[in-house]
Amino acid sequence: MPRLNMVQAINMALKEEMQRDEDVVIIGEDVGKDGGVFRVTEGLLSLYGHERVIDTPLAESAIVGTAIGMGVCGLRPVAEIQFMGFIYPAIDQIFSHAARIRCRSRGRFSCPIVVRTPYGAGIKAPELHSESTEALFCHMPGLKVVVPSTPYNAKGLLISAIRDPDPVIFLESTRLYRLVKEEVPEGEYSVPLGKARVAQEGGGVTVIAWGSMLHRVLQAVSGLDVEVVDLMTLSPFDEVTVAASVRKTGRVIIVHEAPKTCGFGAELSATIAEDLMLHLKAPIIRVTGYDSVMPLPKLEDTYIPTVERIKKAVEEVLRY
Amino acid sequence: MPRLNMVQAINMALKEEMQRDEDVVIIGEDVGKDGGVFRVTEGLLSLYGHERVIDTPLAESAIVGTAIGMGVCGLRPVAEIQFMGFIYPAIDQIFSHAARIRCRSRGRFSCPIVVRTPYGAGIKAPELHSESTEALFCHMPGLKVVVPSTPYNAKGLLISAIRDPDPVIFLESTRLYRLVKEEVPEGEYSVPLGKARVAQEGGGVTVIAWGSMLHRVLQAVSGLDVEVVDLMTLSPFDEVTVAASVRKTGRVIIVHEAPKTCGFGAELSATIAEDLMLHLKAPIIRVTGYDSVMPLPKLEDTYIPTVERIKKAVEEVLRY
Amino acid sequence: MPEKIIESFNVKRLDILDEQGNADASLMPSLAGDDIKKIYEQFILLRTFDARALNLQREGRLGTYASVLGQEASQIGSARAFEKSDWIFPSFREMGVSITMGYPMDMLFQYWSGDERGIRTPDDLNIFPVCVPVGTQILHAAGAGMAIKYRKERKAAGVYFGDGGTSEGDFHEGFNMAGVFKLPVVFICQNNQWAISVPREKQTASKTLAQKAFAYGFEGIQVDGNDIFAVYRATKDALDRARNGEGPTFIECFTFRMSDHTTADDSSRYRNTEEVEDWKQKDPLLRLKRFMEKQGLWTAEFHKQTEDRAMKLVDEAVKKAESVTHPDPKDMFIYTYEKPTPRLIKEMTDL
Amino acid sequence: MPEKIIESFNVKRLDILDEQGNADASLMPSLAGDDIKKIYEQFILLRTFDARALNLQREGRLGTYASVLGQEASQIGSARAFEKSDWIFPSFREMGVSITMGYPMDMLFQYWSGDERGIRTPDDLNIFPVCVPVGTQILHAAGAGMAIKYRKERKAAGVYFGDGGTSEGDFHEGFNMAGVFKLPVVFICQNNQWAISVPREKQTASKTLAQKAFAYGFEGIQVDGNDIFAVYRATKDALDRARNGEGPTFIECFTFRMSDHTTADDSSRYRNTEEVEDWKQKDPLLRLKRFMEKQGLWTAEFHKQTEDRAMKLVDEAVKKAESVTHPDPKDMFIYTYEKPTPRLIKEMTDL
Ligand SMILES: Cc1ncc(C[n+]2csc(CCOP(=O)(O)OP(=O)(O)O)c2C)c(N)n1
Ligand SMILES: Cc1ncc(C[n+]2csc(CCOP(=O)(O)OP(=O)(O)O)c2C)c(N)n1
Ligand SMILES: [Mg+2]
Ligand SMILES: [Mg+2]
Repeated sequence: MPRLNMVQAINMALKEEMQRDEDVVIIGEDVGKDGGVFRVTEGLLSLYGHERVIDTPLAESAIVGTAIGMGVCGLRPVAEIQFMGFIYPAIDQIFSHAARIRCRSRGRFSCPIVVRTPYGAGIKAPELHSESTEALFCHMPGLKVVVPSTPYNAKGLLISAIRDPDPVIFLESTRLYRLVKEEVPEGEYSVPLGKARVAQEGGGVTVIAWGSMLHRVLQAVSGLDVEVVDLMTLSPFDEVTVAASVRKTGRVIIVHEAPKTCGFGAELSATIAEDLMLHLKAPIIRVTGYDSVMPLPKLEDTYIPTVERIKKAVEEVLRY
Repeated sequence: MPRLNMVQAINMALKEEMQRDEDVVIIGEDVGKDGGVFRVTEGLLSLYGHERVIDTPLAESAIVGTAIGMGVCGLRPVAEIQFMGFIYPAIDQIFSHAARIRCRSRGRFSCPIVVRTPYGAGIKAPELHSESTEALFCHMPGLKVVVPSTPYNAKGLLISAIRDPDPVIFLESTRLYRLVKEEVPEGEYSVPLGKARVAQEGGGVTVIAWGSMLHRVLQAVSGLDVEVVDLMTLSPFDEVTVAASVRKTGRVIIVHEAPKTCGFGAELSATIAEDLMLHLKAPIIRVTGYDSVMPLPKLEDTYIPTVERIKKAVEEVLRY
Repeated sequence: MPEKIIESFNVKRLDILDEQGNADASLMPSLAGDDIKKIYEQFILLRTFDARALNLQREGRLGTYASVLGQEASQIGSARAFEKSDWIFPSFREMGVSITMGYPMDMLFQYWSGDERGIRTPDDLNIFPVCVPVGTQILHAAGAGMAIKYRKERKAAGVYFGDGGTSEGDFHEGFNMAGVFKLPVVFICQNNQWAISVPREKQTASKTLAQKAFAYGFEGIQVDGNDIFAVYRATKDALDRARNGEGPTFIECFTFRMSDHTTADDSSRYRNTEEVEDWKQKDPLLRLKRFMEKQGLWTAEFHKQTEDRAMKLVDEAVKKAESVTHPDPKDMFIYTYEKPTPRLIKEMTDL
Repeated sequence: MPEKIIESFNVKRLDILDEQGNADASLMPSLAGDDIKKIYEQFILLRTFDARALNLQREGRLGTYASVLGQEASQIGSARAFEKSDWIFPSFREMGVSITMGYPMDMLFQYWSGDERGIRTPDDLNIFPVCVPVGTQILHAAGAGMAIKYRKERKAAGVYFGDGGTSEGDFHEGFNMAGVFKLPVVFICQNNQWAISVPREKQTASKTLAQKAFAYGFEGIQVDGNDIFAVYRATKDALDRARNGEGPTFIECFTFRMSDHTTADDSSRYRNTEEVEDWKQKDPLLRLKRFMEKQGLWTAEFHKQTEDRAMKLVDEAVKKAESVTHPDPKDMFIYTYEKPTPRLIKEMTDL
């Protein structure tokens, strides 16, 4: 079985899905000859041609809005936004249309599109190349939000996302793209949307994370009696797996790189406290990016939750 | 002292601030001759002329982006987005620029703009005329978010917002525009940003709300030993006033009309549980809009939190 | 090496039927007498529907409504040129387009009364639901054009928007996509001179809207939007080109909004009655009637029958719309995703 | 009433200095010999800066960097036409504009090494910070134009963007604002033929970019962007009009990006070396040199002195940039708002 990094695993998912279903098409900036700025779509143009691997003009609302039109007409577009910081001009199309078409048309039309975009800090990129605003999309009914943290899951989740009848925002950590390799089977398999996984079993504390922070958490708690939940899908999130772990440990830490205020950690924390307060032995702690503008590279490492901050949080909840 | 509704109070704030400072200008769709679709800017054109009350083409990103340019050059633009559902095309300008210009330029430039927009359900308007996505803006560092609930506070907060050196999103409940009247003094006074107020004192339960839901809460708990906190500013929110009330009551309900998941209630709930868990006698309950697309008028009343749902929540937290 | 001219453009305008009912035979599209009578019937039906909607709104039996009055030739003329299998992307003011293409009037009433079930397009039509955010639907038409092209279908996409809609970023991005990929899309702008209170001259400084197409490398044409033959012909020609792989066309229908913007608006605040009176002379129905009279196609009796039939159809539609059950609150939950999420299922128990 | 032409446009192109260094005297802007030598010095300085930045990046001493190579005439030529008091809105590739206007080079190095302190524009300049989201700065220029107009100042706003930038919705909305309000804005597009891997022909189907201005009711002109006299003249003329209340102008500088898109890009993946070789013939510095030779303004010694001086200035700038302290993490908190919020103050204690 090939050992692949996340770029290769996602590329494989795209290639296989395009092979399986000719309604699957790719649309975005520089996705063709250039193979995408991270090479995620590399080789797809020569396999499937310009009609299915569509280089667009530089216009994000157009990428998503056109994908919506294609999706409604029965295609399965996988749109790429070059960096998450450039998804904002497309938010109107995502919120006002992709998310609502099924509801608005009482099911006559649906919008089976995937919007893939690299997210997060860690590669010392310019401004707006390190956004992690997943929470915005989780607040909008009608959307699904997926954030894989390993190559195997990235492939499986992307296959599920492409086949899903509803619009999916699919976030790929730039930091993870080439950081981790693991065995990724060729051919069809899928990891279901809406299910979390336990990335490390443990009994003393539950740490919940997703995407790039998952690895930092694993690093911080390695050797400790800590259970690590990899959320994988944020919307809808897997309340069952989360609850099971919290019931077991009674102590919860949530880690994300987005600013704390109104980050997805707030939702997790609120839900857990609402449903499971009597199981909690300590206050839930959020270890997150700060409520300040994401800095340029020189201060990037100060901004993102560090291994130390995570460790300190573990110590803190264990103090109760 | 004149008894004014919220439209009149906001109009008075604009008129007086324009009188005081000729850098204050208004920009938006139909804000001139038409006086705005809710008549909030009525009469300002004839007082201050086309150069200060600027009817724009139909383009929201332009309204905000132009306001940003004006603001950076030293004016104090008050931009109007006709309905909150139409702010999405301007989100890129708000997030990528208004919120970050001070930080990016290390204080050389700032962006002292106000973006006013009617929000929320309750007037049986068409689709996208009832959005309440305040939480999105609270997640973005660099922005302030204000939601007044009474005419007096609307005027005072708007004056503060206009004078504030940072960008402020100012949300005006369509349902409240003409619902409540109260005495509003002419002339200068201001209600500070970042401060909540206790709208009803009580000891058994704390209910936190803002904007239009405040009134529904007051209706639901009238006569009960419930403290009602009107948040007024959501970002940054007044953690001191909230904490004081929670310490007193130990029971918290948060009410908002936005969908529950990742609504601002999540942040409040998470913060309170983080800081004050040992004071809590019951789980925090969020009474909110549903995680579904806001329906058209026929189902509107089913969607927004009702007096009954709020009452039920009060009973529930008192059961602990 | 002086300054040299490297590109030139001409913006054309098409007029066929004048205010007195004279048609330019050399430009007249081929329409049999019966076709023309059918068009007249659709005109009357639309006026009847529109007037009834305004009445119902006044009586509190309908929500906010956006009248079509004055724009009927632009809507009926263009809609008749499409096939049922084409994809149509309306804004919120295209009742004339929908009715012409066979959309049930009772569902339109239902929609405007605030019930989503009214915009569940019947299966034999590809009309997209009413689009509220101005201009955004233009991109969906580009997407439909992409899908049509990809599948090599002989279809086209048609998209409607107003003069105000030309100012939104999505107009630009959609036009550019259509130009770059030579998409089978017909862009139809009803320039009704107003975007709520903003007059056309303040919407953009370009002399025509049609000329905006040249920025994207395809043709734009202005037609008299109150001249049903000109609108029909321009749309038909554009559709032929689209189906033949010759790419998109932009049609500016020069017309006028005779009513308030919607029932929530009061246009006397911002425009003169003279302007409205002037445009009454250009009424699209009046000139069709004059033309038909000249051709011997119009009689008082034909008119009476047409009107009676329209009244009956509209009455029936109102009755049907008002007899539907209240929508089931469950609908709120079950249409958000294909399958409701666990959280939605939990929330549903509130009902 | 046949189809009639109701509006016509011509797109003009301005060339002054050809590849052999011959200038069209009838079009030549008035520039003294010393001015021209100064321009040459700026050219050399910019090339030196740019080459050094690429080197530093390769050595890991700078982050991702976007080279200006090939576009110097467009940047220096236009920047020289502005006054220090004008408002300038660059994209991310305008090092030539900044340096020409007097922006300290050490701060540019600092910025590209990932330190915000490098884009705190000095107080004597009104250059807006580098704008990363393509096209968005166009609206800020419209806003600056509004402010200038409101205050009746004799200033203008200038905004820079690329061919790719013309596709964004904000381009459209900004141009439309400028047209409607007749704003004192000069829009400068460096059409360098590529937006990362997307060639100009796939960016838009219009033959020129200049013609896009007609959609907004003002003039667009294409100039040879490798011809510093043409760029300077077109910008100067546009600025005169802007200051005289005659509204905006769009200038398309037809040029070429000789390097990769940025140091993170590999342009050999998507474009031929022939294309790059062809454009070498059109090098903007070479033709200026040829012109100066013909005028007796260029000597090997002058060139040597210029180069030495540039090297020295760039060396100093690098040294200065690399000797600054690491930015204080507190900056992250104190510049988010004018006063840090209570939450930020709490978070700051983490440091
Ligand atoms: C994005 C957006 N902004 C604002 C509105 C509010 N609005 C509804 S219709 C309208 C004017 C539309 O004018 P035009 O495009 O000319 O169409 P018309 O109403 O004349 O048919 C406005 C501003 C909206 N629906 N969508
Ligand atoms: C809104 C947005 N989308 C995508 C990007 C990524 N990106 C950076 S530069 C660029 C191409 C820009 O091309 P052009 O406008 O021609 O300028 P040039 O790079 O040629 O100077 C792209 C796609 C971005 N910075 N902003
Ligand atoms: Mg209109
Ligand atoms: Mg370019």
